[in-house]
Amino acid sequence: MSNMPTTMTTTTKAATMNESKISARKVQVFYGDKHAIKDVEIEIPPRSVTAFIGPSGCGKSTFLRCLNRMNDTIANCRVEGHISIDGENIYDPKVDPVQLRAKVGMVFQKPNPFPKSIYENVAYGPRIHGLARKKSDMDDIVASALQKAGLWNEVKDRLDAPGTGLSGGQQQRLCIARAVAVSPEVILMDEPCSALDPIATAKVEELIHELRANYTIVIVTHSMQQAARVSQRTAMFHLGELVEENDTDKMFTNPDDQRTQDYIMGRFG
Amino acid sequence: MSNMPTTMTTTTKAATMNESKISARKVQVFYGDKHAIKDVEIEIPPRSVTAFIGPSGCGKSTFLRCLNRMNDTIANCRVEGHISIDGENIYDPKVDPVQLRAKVGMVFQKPNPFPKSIYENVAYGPRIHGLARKKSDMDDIVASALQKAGLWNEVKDRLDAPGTGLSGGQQQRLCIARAVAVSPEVILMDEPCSALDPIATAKVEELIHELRANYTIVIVTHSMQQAARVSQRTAMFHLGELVEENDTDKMFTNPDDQRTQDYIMGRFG
Amino acid sequence: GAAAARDQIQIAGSSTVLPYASIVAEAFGENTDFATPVVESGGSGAGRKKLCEGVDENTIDIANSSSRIKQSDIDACAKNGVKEIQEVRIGYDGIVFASDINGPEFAFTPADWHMALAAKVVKDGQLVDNPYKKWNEIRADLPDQEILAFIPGTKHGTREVFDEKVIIDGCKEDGALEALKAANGGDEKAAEKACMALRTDGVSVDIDGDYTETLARIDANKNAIGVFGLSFYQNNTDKLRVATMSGVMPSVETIAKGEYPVSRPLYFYVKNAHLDVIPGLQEYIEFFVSDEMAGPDGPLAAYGLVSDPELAKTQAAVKARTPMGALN
Amino acid sequence: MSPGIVVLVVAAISAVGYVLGRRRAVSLSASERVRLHSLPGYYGQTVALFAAVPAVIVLAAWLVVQPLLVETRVTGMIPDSVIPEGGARSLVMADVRRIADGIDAVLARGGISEGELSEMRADATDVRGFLAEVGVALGNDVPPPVFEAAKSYRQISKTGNFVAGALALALSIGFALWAYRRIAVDLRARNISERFVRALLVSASTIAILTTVGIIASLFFETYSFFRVYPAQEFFVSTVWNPQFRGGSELGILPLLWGTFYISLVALIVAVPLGLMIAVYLAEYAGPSVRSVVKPAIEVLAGIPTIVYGLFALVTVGPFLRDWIAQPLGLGNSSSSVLTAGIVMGIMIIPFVSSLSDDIINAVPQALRDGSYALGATQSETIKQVVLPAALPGIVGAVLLAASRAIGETMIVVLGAGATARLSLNPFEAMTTVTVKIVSQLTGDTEFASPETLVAFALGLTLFVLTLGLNVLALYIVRKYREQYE
Amino acid sequence: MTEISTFGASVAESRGKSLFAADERTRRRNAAEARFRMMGRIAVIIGIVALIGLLASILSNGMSSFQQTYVSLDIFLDPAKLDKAGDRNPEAIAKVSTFGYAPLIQKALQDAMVGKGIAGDGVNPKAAAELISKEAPADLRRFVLADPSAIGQTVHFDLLAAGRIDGYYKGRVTMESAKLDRNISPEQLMLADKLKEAGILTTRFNWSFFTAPDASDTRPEAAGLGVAIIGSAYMMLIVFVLSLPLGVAASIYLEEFAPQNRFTDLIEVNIANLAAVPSIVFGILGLAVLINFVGLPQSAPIVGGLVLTLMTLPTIIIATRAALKAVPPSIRDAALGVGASKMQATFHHVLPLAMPGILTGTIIGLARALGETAPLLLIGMVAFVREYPSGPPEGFFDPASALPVQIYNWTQRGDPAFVERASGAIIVLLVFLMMMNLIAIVLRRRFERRW
Ligand SMILES: Nc1ncnc2c1ncn2[C@@H]1O[C@H](COP(=O)(O)OP(=O)(O)OP(=O)(O)O)[C@@H](O)[C@H]1O
Ligand SMILES: Nc1ncnc2c1ncn2[C@@H]1O[C@H](COP(=O)(O)OP(=O)(O)OP(=O)(O)O)[C@@H](O)[C@H]1O
Ligand SMILES: [Mg+2]
Ligand SMILES: [Mg+2]
Repeated sequence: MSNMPTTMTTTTKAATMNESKISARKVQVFYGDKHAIKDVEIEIPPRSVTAFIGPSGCGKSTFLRCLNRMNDTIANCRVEGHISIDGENIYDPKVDPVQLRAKVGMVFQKPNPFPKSIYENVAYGPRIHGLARKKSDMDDIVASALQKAGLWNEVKDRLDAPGTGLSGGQQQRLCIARAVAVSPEVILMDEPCSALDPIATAKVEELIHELRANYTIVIVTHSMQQAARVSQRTAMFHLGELVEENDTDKMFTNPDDQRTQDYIMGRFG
Repeated sequence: MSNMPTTMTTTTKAATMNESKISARKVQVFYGDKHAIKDVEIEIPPRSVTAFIGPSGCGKSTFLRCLNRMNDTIANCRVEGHISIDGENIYDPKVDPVQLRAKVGMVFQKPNPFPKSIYENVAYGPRIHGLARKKSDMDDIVASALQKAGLWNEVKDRLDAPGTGLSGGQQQRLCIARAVAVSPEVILMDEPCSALDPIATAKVEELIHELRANYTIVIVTHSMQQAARVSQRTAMFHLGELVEENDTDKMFTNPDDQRTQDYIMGRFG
Repeated sequence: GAAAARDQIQIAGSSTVLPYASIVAEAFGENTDFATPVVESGGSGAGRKKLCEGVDENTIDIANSSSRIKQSDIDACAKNGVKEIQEVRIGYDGIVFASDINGPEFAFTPADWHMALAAKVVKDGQLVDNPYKKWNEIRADLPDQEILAFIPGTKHGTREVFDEKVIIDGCKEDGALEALKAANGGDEKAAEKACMALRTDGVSVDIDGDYTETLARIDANKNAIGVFGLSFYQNNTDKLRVATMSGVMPSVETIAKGEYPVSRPLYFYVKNAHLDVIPGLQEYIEFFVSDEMAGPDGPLAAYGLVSDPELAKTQAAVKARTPMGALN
Repeated sequence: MSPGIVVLVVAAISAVGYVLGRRRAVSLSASERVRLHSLPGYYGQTVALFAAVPAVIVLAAWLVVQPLLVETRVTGMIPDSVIPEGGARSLVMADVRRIADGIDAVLARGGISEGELSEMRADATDVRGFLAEVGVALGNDVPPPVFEAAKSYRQISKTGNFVAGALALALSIGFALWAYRRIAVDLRARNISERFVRALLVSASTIAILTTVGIIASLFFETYSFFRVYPAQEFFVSTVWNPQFRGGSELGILPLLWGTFYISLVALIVAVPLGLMIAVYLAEYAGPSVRSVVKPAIEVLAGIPTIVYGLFALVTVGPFLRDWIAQPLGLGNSSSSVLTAGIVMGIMIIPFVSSLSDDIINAVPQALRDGSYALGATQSETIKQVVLPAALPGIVGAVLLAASRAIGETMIVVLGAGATARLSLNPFEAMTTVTVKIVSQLTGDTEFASPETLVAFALGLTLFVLTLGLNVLALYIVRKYREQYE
Repeated sequence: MTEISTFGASVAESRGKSLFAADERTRRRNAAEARFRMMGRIAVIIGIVALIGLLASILSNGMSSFQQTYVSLDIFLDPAKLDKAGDRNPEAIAKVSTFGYAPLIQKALQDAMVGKGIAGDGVNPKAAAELISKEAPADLRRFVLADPSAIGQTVHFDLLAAGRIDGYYKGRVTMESAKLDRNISPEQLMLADKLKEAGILTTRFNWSFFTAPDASDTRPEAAGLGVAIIGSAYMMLIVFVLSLPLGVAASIYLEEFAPQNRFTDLIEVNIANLAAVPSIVFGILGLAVLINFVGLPQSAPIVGGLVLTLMTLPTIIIATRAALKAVPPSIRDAALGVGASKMQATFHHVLPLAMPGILTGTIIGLARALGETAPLLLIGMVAFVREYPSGPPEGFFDPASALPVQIYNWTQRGDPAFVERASGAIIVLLVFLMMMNLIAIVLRRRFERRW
C-alpha cells in the first residue's frame, strides 16, 4: 500500500480526461482460419467501467485478451489492427508485453490459481514488481487485496493452504485479489462474478466501484443487471462484431441497434 | 431427442413418487482437518429439480460431489455418514463407483472438456457405455446432446475442432452435452449456467425442465432467480451446514430460517 | 592445467598384447621412479592409427599390435611426420582349441577343422555344401559329438591366424584347395578365398567379444569347441580341455620349438621421435624386452607368452634404437 | 596473476557490483519518488553481468590464444640443431613446457630464487637432475637453447597472464562502473538481464546443433574414404556382411540394419507395454508409498551395467529359450538369438518408458480424470482414452528415448544375439546390429585405412541418417495426434 | 427410429437397476478394469522380479570381493640382499628390484612354517611362496624405500594371498578344480588350510578394493577400484555440472521461447536423433574434435566427461521438454496476467512444476553416463591406469579409468578371480549410482503434485 501514491502521480499525466485510455481500431483476430473478431473499433475512457456483453462465443474474451496481449500465448492466434493504450500502440514490436501486462491486469474467465499457497498466489505479483520491501508490507498488501476481493474472512486462517484447494467461487475471488494486488492501471475482468453468490458479487461490484476512481476497468459479464449496475459504458458483441457501444444508461433503455435490443430482451438464440 | 420415449417408459418403475431418490443422513466431509460438510441430512425426491444455494465456499460443490462419490478422487477428502440412492447405500464397499457414476452424472463447476474433438468429447460417454452400435447412431446421440445443450448451431461446422478451443461458455455447454449424452438417472450440475448469457441460460433451463420429467436433477446455483425458475425444492447451505431445505416456493417467499431469509435478501457477508 | 606436459608413457592397441603390456607396465612403475605407463586397449588397428597421428605429446608413444604393421599404416605415419618407428617383437601367442572339461578328448588336424567349418567340402570327389553334423562323420576317431565351434570374429587378429594356419592348411590337406582351384579356373587366390568361406548354418559361430565370452558360451553350450589364446587357457585349465593339433599338445615349449603350428608373433611399435622426450620411454622398452621380463623364465612367459628365441637380437636393436626397415 | 585468481577477483567485483547496483537503484527510486522499472535485484544483476561477462570472455579467449602466441614466439628460439632427427619442434616444445613447469615447482619449493634462476645455465647445471628432485622427469638432458627457451617461455607466459589478467580486471571494473552509472529508474534492467539469460538459453540449445555438426564432420571424411575404396552400391544393397581379414570383404549394410531393426523391435515390444503399464500403475493405482519405492527401484534397471544384462542373456535367457522353445519347435538350436537379446534389452529400457511416462501421466490435470469418471468411465477407460492420449507427446518422447537406447546398445547384443550378420525372419537365430559392428570394426586388429575398419564410419553415418528420418516421422506423428489439454 | 429404440433399450436395462447388481456390460467393463489393473500389477512385479534377480546375481557373485585373504608374516629385511654396500644409500637401495625382494618373503614363510611346526608335505619352498601374491614384493620394496632405516630389522607385514588361495576361501577354487588347475595344486591348498589354522592366513574386509589401483592380469588379488572411482567421480561431476543446466536451458528455450518454425523443428528432431546415436559415435566425436582438434589429453576425465555430457544431454532435454509440455498453459497465463515476464513465469512457475520430469531425465541420463564404456574406448579411457589422478581441477586432465571401464576390463581377463572383482565393481557402481540419484529422487518426491 505504501507506495501507492507514487504510482498514482505518475499515471495522472498519461490520460487527460477527454482522451480515451484504450482505443482500438480495425481489430481483427483469427484463430487459425477462424475469424473470431471482425473489425472492432472502440474507445474506452479512463477511470470508468466498461462492460462487454454479448452471447456466449461472440468474442468477448478474445477481444479482452487482445487488450493486454494475452493472445500472444495462444499458438495459432493472430491479431491485426491497432490497439493503443494511453496513445501508445501496444502491438508495436518495441513494446514490452511484460510492462504492458503489469499496467493492464487481468482476471481470467476460468479461475487459475497457482499450485501454491493462497498467500503466495496473491504475493507473487507484488513480489515480482517489487511493491513490498518488507515482509510486513507484503502481508499488508496480501491482506488488503484479499479483503477487497471479499475473501479475507474465509481464508485468513489458512493462508498457507494451497490455492487450488479452494472452492470455485473462492478461487475466482483469489484471482481477483491476485490481479488487484499489483494495482495495475487497467483491470480486465472476464466474468469475475460468474461463480459468486449475490453477496460475494456485491462485494466485488463494490470493489469495482471503488477502483473506478483511479483505474480503468473493463468487465465481461453475462448479467445485464450487473452491467447496468457497475458500468458507465457498455459494448455489445455479436458473432465477433462490435454491434454497439454506448453509455450504459442509453444502452439498456434505448439501444441504437436492433440486435442489442433483442439481446437485452432475451430474444436471441 | 428421438430415443426419449423409450427411456421414459422404463424409468418409471424405479422410483415411486413418495420415495425419495437420494437420501443423505449425517453426512460429514473433511478435507484433511477442515470440516467442510457438517451433519447434512437431506431427501431429494425423484423426477424433480433440487437447487442448492448458499454463499461461496459453504460446501455446495463438496456435498454435490458426495452424491456420486467424486470425492473419492481427492486425496485428503474423507466422507462420513450415509447417502443412499434408490435406497442403496452408495458408500457401501460393495458398490462400484463406476456404476454409480453412470447412474449419477455430473457437470463440474469449472468446465473441463477433454483435449479431444468436440465430437469425441460428447461421444466418449455413450461409447464407453455402448449406447451406439453404429456410427450413425453415435452421430445422432452427439447431435441431440449438443442440441439440448444449445451448442449445436455454434459448433456443427467444426465438430472436429478441439473442445479446448471453445469459449468459456461454449465449454460449459459442451460439458453439459457430455453429461446428458449418457442419459444418467440423476444429473448433478454445479453452476451449469455460470458462464452463460441469458439466452443460453434459458436454453439450459429449458433442458432442465425437459429432463425433469424422467430424471432427478440437482443443481447448484448462485442465482436465486434461477433457483426459483427451475427447481421444485431448494436447499440452503451455510458454512458446511444445511440450513434449510424446503419447497422452492416456500423458500423464496417465507423461509423458515433466518439465515435463509438474510441470504435471499442479500443481507449476508 | 591443460598446457602441462605429459609425464607418463601412453600405449594403445591390441587387446591380446594388453595383458603382457600391463604386467610390464606394473613392474616398471614399481621398480622405477617413472610413472606407470597407461595402457589402452582399442584394437591393433586403432592403436597403429593413433601412433601414426603425428609426433606430438598428444599422440601415443607405443602401439601394441597382434599383427605386423601394414604398409598403409607406415604411409600414414610418414604422411604425418612419423618417420622412425621401431618394431619390437615381444614373443609369440599360441592359439589353442579347447572344449568343456567334462567333454571328450579331441585330437585335431587342420583338415578336420576345414571339413567341419568350410562352406564347401570335397566329399566323394565332389565339391558339395558342407554336410557334416558330427565330428565323427569327418573322421571316425573323433568323438561322436555335434559340431559347434566358437571362432574369433573377423575383426580379431586371431582369426587371421586361424584362417591361415588352420583353415587354409586344412584346405590343402584335405584336397579341397585343388578342387576349388579347378572350379575357379586355376586361380590360386580365388581358391584360397573360397577355402576360407565358412558355413553359415550356425555351426561356426563368430565371437566378437573376448575369450571370456567364448568360455561363457562353452559353459552354455557344453558340446562346443572354442578358440582361445594359450595364456587364457592356462588360467582356466580347470574348466577347459585342450585339444592337440596334428598330434602336438600346445604349450609354451612346443610353440617355442615350432612344433605346435598355430601361433603368431606379437609386436609393439615405438615412435622414435618420442624417445628422448617422454620420460622413461627408452627405459620402458628396454625393461620390456629384458630377460627379467620377456625371457623364458620371466613373468610374461609364466603368464603364457611364448618367449622369443631371438630375444637377444631384439634387446640389441632396442638399445640401438634401430628403426624398422621396409616391410618385406 | 593466475587465471584462477583473476576469475575469483572478477567474481568478487561482480558481487560487489550487484550489491552496489541494487542499492543505487533503491536509493534512486526513493529520492525521485518514482517506481523502478524493474526489481532492484535486476539492477544489481546488470552491473554484475557487465562486470563479469566481458572479463570472462576476454579471459577465456586469452586462455585459448595465449598458448598459441607463446608457442610461436618461443618456438622461434629453438635452433634446428637441438631438434633430434625425426623429431618435431612440437616435441621439443613439450620439453620446454615441462622444464618451465619444473622451474615453477622448484621456485614454489623455494629451492632457488628468481635471481639464481636467471643466472643458471644449462651447460653448467644438471637441469635434468635438478628437476627430477621436484618430480619432473625429463626424457633427455637439456640442451642450453632449450633451457633458455623454457626460461623465456615462463617469462612470456607470466607477462601474458599478467596482461590478460590486468585487461580482464580493467574490463570488469570499467564495465561495472559504466553499468553502475547507467542505472536510472527507467532503465529496463530486467530486460537486460533477461536478454542475457535468453542468450544463454539459445546458446545452450545450439549445442545440439554443434554436436550434430561435429558428429557428421567426424564421420564424414572417413566415410568418404570408405566409399573411395568400397563401392557405395554394394554397401547399401548387398545382403551379405562378410568382412575378411585380408581384404575382399563383402560389406552389405542390409543384414545389419535388419538385425538392428529386429532386435530393437523385440526390445520395444517388451519394454513399451511393460513400461507403460508400470507407469500407469504407479501414477494411477499405486499409493504414494508404493510409488516412492517402486519407481526408483525400477530406475535401477537402467543403471545396471549392460555387461550384467549381457551375461544374463548369455547364461540364462539364451539357453532357456533354446531348450524350451526353439528346439521343441524346431526353430533352430542357437543359444544366441534376436529374441534373447531383445527380451533382455527390453528389460533394461523399461525405466526409460516407465519413469518418464509416469511423470507425464502424473502431470495430466486431475480435472480431466474427474470429467471422465463423472461420465461413468472406469479407471482403465479413463486412463486409456483420456489420460494416455493427453500424455501422448511425452510418452512418445519416452518411447523414442528407449528405442534410441536399444539401437545404441552393444554388450547385450554381442552376448545375447551374437555377432553373425544375417537376414532372417526367425527370431531364434543369431543376428547382430549396426552398433555392434561399428564397435567391433573400429576396435579390431585390421589396419585402419582398410575398408573393414572404415566401414564403421559409413555404418555410423548411415544409421545417423536413418534415425534422423525416423525421428522426423515421429515428430510428424506426434504433431498430428497431440492433444493439448486446457 | 427402430434402430434407435434398440440401443435405447440397452440403456434402459441398466436403468433403475440396483447398484449392487451389475449388468452384463458393466461386469465386462469391470472385468476389463480388473484385468488392466492386474496387468499393471504384473508389469510392476515383472520389473521388480527382474531387478531382484539381477541384483541377486550381482550380489551373489560380487559380495565375496569385499573380503580378502591375507598372509601375516614377520619378514627380515636382509641387508645382504637389499643394501649390499651397507651405507643405506637410497639410490643403491632403489636399484634392488622387486625380484630381489621375493626371496625374503619365501624365506619368511618357510621360517613361519617351521616356527608353527607346519610341514611342507611335498610343497617346495617356491611353491609355498606361490601362496602369496606377486604384489607382495612391491609392497615390501615400497616400504623399504620409504624408510631405508628398516633394513636389517624384522618387520611384520600383512601380505595379500595369491588369487587362487583367496578364491579357495571364497569357494571359487576347490580341491577338485585345483587338481586340474595348472596354477595351484591341492597340496598348496592343504598347506593354506594349515596356515589358516595357525593364524598366518586370515580373511577380512577388503578396504583396498576401494582404494587400490588396477593391477595386472597376474595379480587379481591386488586389483582395486581406486583410480576408477576417482575417474568416474570426476566425469560424473563434469557431466552433472554441465548437462543438467545445459539440458534444462536448451529445453526451456525450445519449449517456451523459440518461435515455432522450421529451424526449431530442426533442432527438435536433431536432439531426438542425438539420443539415438550409438554411444561409440560420441567417442568418435570426442576423439576427432576434443583430442585431435582441440588438443585435450588422451585418457583424461575431462574428455570423458565432455563426451558423456554430450551423450546425456539429449536424454535430459527430451525428458525436460516432455515435462514442460505437460504443464498446463493456464499456469503460464496466470503468471503472465499479473505482469510476470515469460522468463519469470517459466522460472517461477513452469519449471518447478516440470521438476519431477527433469529429475527423472537426469537420473536416467546419469545412470547411463555412469555405466557407459563404448565412448570411452576411443578416447583412451579404456585403459590400464595405475597412477591416481591429482585433485580437481588439474586431475581432470590426468589419465584415469572409470568404473564401467574397470568392469569391462576385468571381465575380459583370463584369471577367473577377475570375474569376482568385476561383480564387486558392479556393486560399487550401483551403490555409486544410488548415492548419486538419492538427492534427485528425494527432490523429485518433493516437487511432485497434481493439479
Ligand atoms: N480440495 C480441497 N482441499 C481443501 N479444502 C477444500 C477443497 N475443496 C474445497 N475446500 C474447502 O471446502 C469448503 C467448501 O468448498 P466447496 O467447493 O464445496 O464450496 P462451494 O459451496 O462449492 O463454493 P463455491 O460456490 O465457491 O463453488 C471451502 O471452504 C473450501 O475452501
Ligand atoms: N483457442 C481457440 N482456438 C480456436 N477457436 C477459439 C479459441 N478460443 C476461442 N475460440 C473461438 O472464438 C470465438 C470467440 O471466443 P471467446 O472465448 O472470445 O468467446 P466469449 O465471448 O468469451 O464467449 P463466452 O461468453 O462463452 O466466454 C468462439 O467461437 C470460440 O469457439
Ligand atoms: Mg469468454
Ligand atoms: Mg463450488
